[in-house]
Amino acid sequence: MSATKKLTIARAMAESLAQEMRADPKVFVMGEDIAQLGGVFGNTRGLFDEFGGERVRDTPISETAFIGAGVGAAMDGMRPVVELMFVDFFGVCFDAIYNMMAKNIYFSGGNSHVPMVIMASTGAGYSDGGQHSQCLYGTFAHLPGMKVVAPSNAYDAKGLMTAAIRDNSPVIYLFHKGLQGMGWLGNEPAAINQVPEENYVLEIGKAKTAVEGADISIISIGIGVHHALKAALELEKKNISVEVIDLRSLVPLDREHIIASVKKTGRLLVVDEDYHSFGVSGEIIASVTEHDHKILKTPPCRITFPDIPIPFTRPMEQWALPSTEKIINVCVTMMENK
Amino acid sequence: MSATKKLTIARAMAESLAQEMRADPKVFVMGEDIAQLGGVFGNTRGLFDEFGGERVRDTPISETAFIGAGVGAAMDGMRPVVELMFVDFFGVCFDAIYNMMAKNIYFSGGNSHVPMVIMASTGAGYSDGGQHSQCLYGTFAHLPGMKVVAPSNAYDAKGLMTAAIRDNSPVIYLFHKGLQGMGWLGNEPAAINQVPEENYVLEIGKAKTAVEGADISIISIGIGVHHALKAALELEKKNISVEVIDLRSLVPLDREHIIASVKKTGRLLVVDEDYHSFGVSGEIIASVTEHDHKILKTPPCRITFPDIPIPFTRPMEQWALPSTEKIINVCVTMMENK
Amino acid sequence: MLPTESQRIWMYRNMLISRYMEERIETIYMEGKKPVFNMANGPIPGEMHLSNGQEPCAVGVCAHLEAEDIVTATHRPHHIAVAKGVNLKKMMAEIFGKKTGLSGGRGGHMHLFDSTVNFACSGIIAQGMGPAVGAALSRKLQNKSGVAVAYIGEGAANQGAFHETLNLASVWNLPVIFVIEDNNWGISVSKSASTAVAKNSVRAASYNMPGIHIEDNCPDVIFSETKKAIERARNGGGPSLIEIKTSRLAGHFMGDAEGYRPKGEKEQLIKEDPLPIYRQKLIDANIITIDNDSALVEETQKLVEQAITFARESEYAKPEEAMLHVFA
Amino acid sequence: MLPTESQRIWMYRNMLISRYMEERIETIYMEGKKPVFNMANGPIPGEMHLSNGQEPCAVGVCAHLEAEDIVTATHRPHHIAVAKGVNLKKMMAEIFGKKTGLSGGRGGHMHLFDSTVNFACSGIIAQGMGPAVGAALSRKLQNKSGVAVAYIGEGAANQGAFHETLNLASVWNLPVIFVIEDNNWGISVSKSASTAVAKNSVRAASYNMPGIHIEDNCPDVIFSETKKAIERARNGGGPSLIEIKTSRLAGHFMGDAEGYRPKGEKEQLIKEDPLPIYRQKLIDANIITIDNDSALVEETQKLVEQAITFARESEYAKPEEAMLHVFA
Ligand SMILES: Cc1ncc(C[n+]2csc(CCOP(=O)(O)OP(=O)(O)O)c2C)c(N)n1
Ligand SMILES: Cc1ncc(C[n+]2csc(CCOP(=O)(O)OP(=O)(O)O)c2C)c(N)n1
Ligand SMILES: [Mg+2]
Ligand SMILES: [Mg+2]
Repeated sequence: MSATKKLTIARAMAESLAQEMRADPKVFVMGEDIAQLGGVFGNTRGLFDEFGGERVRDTPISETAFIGAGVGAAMDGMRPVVELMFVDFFGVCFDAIYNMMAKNIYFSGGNSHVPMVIMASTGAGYSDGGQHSQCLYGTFAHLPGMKVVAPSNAYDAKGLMTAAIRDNSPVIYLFHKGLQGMGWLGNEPAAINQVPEENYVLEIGKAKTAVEGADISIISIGIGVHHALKAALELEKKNISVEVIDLRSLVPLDREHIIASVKKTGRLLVVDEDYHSFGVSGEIIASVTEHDHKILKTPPCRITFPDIPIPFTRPMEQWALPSTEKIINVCVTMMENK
Repeated sequence: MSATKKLTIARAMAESLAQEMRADPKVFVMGEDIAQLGGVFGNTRGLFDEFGGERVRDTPISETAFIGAGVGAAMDGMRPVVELMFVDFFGVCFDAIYNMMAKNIYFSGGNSHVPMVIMASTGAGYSDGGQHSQCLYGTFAHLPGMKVVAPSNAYDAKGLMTAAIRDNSPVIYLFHKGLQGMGWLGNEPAAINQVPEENYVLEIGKAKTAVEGADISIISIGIGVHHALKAALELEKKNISVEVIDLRSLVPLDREHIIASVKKTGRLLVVDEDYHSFGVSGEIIASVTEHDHKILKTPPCRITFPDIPIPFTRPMEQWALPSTEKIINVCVTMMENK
Repeated sequence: MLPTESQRIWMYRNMLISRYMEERIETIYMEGKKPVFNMANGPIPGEMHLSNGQEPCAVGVCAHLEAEDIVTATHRPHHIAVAKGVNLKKMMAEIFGKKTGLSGGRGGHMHLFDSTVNFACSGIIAQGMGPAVGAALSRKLQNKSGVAVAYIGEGAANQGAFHETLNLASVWNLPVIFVIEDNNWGISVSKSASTAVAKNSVRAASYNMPGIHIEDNCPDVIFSETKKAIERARNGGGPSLIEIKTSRLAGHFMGDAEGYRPKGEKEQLIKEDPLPIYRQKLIDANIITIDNDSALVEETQKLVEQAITFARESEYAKPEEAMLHVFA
Repeated sequence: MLPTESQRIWMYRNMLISRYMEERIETIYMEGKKPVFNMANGPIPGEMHLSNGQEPCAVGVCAHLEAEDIVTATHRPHHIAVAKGVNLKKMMAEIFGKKTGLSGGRGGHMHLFDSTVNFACSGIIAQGMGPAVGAALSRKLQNKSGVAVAYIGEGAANQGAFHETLNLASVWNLPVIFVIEDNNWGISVSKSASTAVAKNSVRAASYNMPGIHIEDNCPDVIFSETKKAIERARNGGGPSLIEIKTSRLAGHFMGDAEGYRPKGEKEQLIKEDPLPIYRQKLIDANIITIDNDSALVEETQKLVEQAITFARESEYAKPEEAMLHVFA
């Protein structure tokens, strides 16, 4: 085992990128403000200085062009890592993503590969308003042909980034702003953890049991995992034993892992910062119940963002977001429900 | 009750449009090939001749511009009906749709309205390949601020179109190519039904029980309703009594109607031509089970399009699509499952 | 044509309001964000894009507009909102996220909607261009007066929406004016690194419309140069593209360390600050005196302070009111 | 510079292949679709966009290209695929949806991918432009030879991707050529109804790149006019925009009643059919004789027939193979 050091997710992402760029000249990075500035969210910091402007390219505000270009470069043998600054911006360039990047392997019958990573920031909580705060997990996960990952801590962030870069299929890499460790977007200390210096791969599509428990399975991803972990500590005091599953990846979705946990606990709670309906939470509940609804002792529950645009003002936004308190309350109610 | 006549969905849509345009000078139509050509799918036929090029406007292939323009016109008091020829094309213009059209009422605190309709064709089955065959129901329904409707027959098509035009909120109107009654895209005779000549409104957000039954609730929308209705006839012969619910609208979703039906039958099958995961089918199953998973006698089931791009070649495409046969088989299995 | 005396005072006055407002927002924004800068904190949370230095673009164009005319602005909207006559109190309350704000706090500083003066802005690059074209179409279809003005930054001129909307406006001959505020920066990326041409005004030729380049960040010049374009639109002559060289005196948003600026740029820009220059110009032209300038400054500051007081003293809406106004 | 004799024969030969292929597809497409026309039926189901009349655009440009060069084409791709050297048998089998097709039938006629000759096409307007720019970037980054050519229709020149990709290609000085096949129609909408300028080539000025307008739907002219642009790209001189006036002899897709065409247009276009004109030109120039023309026609038709036979006789993949190749 190599030496480790404590990193933020931002630094873990940048470290993986740097190591892959050193190892493989085909890896390059492009996006808005990712060169000299090091990325608005810090995840490309240092790359421009080390690798220069050819391999670390600031782009015009032309997402359709540079994401489309990513596809062409990937099909020509390169390994582009392309930043979409906020996932909310996907609307100006989604055709290049969902209809081309995600489908060209299929349309080529597997004869072409599209080894491309799109990294995009997600998440609310700091009053950035309805066009800069979304998660959109469900939107990406619903459409075939892209893998979708979202780390909850630096260790996973590095391993998932390395896996994404080395994957011959397109990967959407969603990082939550509240977990980046940037300070100006708040801090989640638990997201900053020990990261091996050497590069390593986390298999995409494998969930992780973040905490074991007996009474309720909480399934979440990204920042929701931290809400759940905090709730687990509080609930322990109430003698409620919660198991927290960090999905880490939505596509592929580790249904076996989820089902195994719910089989054990008999109770399912999904925590998802994305919009409530027609998204992640519905899929997870459906996946469990279509397997066997009788493994459930109580109806499945979900804590999500309601089906409203994300309000700017703090009281409304905080009210609408999933939180540790909401999780505690729902878990208590679930246990009362006999 | 006014006189009725038998119409295709295409003609029912055009009739509603014509009547609303006669009644309200603020209604106008724009999109590609919707003027002289009458729409690739026939749903604007006759409008150009009656109302002329000012109110029935062919556009350049500039979806971002003309959908954005629709939003501006709607906020300025007009009632634009904008065609996106194939729903698959949403990727080039989704920002204008999901981040602006759908959110401007909210961002204005309700002080502005966005009375705008986007109509788009959906659906596979005639080998049009992976960029011209999608349904994307879940994609639109997942994101807040837009109503989403999809008629299964001409009567509903007219009433939903009229409702959509008169609504002060944006409505996505999805019509399935296989139901348009255009001949060159096949025909579904049951979609062609009696339509009152006078205009009328179908409330958006109300599902309909298309056929009553006792054993299994099949929840579907658009063309899936017809697969289900045909299956119901066959299943009757096997003494399986199927209830078919035509959702008609995904946003708002008529959860009460769904739950009431499943309470009665104790069995739930969702039929959805959209992609399997993170979409409509998951949401419906979750909505029922989170209400009370114990109303189910057997695990909920779904018949959907698998999580793959839509293949061109007929054998693969037909194999992947929901069908009457698949419904029959699943229903038989559900009844065997005690 | 030069602006009249009262137009020049109007422009100066609105520049004063806008600038003072930005300065006050700058200070208030930092409340609760020291010693640790966390965007989530303080009475004004979230991103904050200040418009200091760009006021001439706002007043020079909006001086030609009435309330009925439509303006769509960007993520950097305050100066334009002020010049378009958006209610200051409601605007400030919105920036604070209060119930009395333009949308009760649902929008925030990037989403200021005031239908009484036909103003809107948004957070996605070039997003306002389509609605401006659509509003212009609406007026044409209704045979109603009014022109639409879409503001964008020079960075936005490389977004696809730019191309599509200019073409559409031209093909349909609509009363819309596209105004590029060229402050040379899109966050940290300079215009020359992102744009294939030195002047975006040349791109007008792609749409068969006039392209006007304004080199001077001066209200008078902007006023004069844009007058024709707006009159042209009003008279059914169709759209125009106007590009104004201006300067972003602040960072892209608050918290921006601005390390990407070449050495000396900031100092140079501050030297060229259009506000004191315009003040001096008006004094030199005997349009204002030092005395009535002080009075004007005082009066406009008072207006802003009143708006701030209004915003501070207003309540937040109830959190659960978040559920309201999703649909009409 | 004029093409050499062998280049002219190469162009003519590929035009013959392409045209005959389209004619055969036209016939086969209708199998199973009479008396009732239903797209879903017959050996070739789905939409079918024929390229008759546009062959000069394909051969005139592709005559300059090698297998290593990249081409992205549109929903109307056959003539370009032929000229780029896509394997005819595999292409035809793909159009029939057979296991032996380029992608085993997953793509169909709008999604022909042949990585051995770096050819791809797609069904969304202007979608291929980004990948062409990216492939050009890839070559630059790898210091590898090869230019990229993105084909689009004149209707696509109003799509945002056009603007963004031309700008990006220019800013990064990439070896890519954008070719507009201007057949005057985007389905039923004429160029003048959709485009603010008479010539899309003028739009090159917005991107600081050469804009070349070619009035003549003739392989020789296209060859000569495009040569410089391609050499320029190969030598590191950056991108160019080329616009070629051409003609769509068929409907937009099969089944199109073409009621939107002005009276007499179709007849006129058929009179100007570039294939017999080029044949005559080559005969007049003593490059081919009537005799070896017949031989050429026969030989190329045989090639196409072999491809058709191959396609017909090939099996469909197993339906459940639909699940394969979603990921690499
Ligand atoms: C489509 C889209 N891409 C990226 C962004 C992120 N972003 C916000 S402001 C900005 C720079 C804009 O530059 P410019 O248009 O020149 O306006 P300025 O900030 O200089 O006023 C960027 C890239 C966005 N909001 N929308
Ligand atoms: C983004 C998008 N919008 C609309 C369409 C539908 N469509 C297919 S071909 C076509 C016309 C294209 O015209 P042009 O670019 O001139 O190409 P041509 O058909 O003449 O070869 C349209 C509108 C599409 N495929 N993609
Ligand atoms: Mg700028
Ligand atoms: Mg064309």
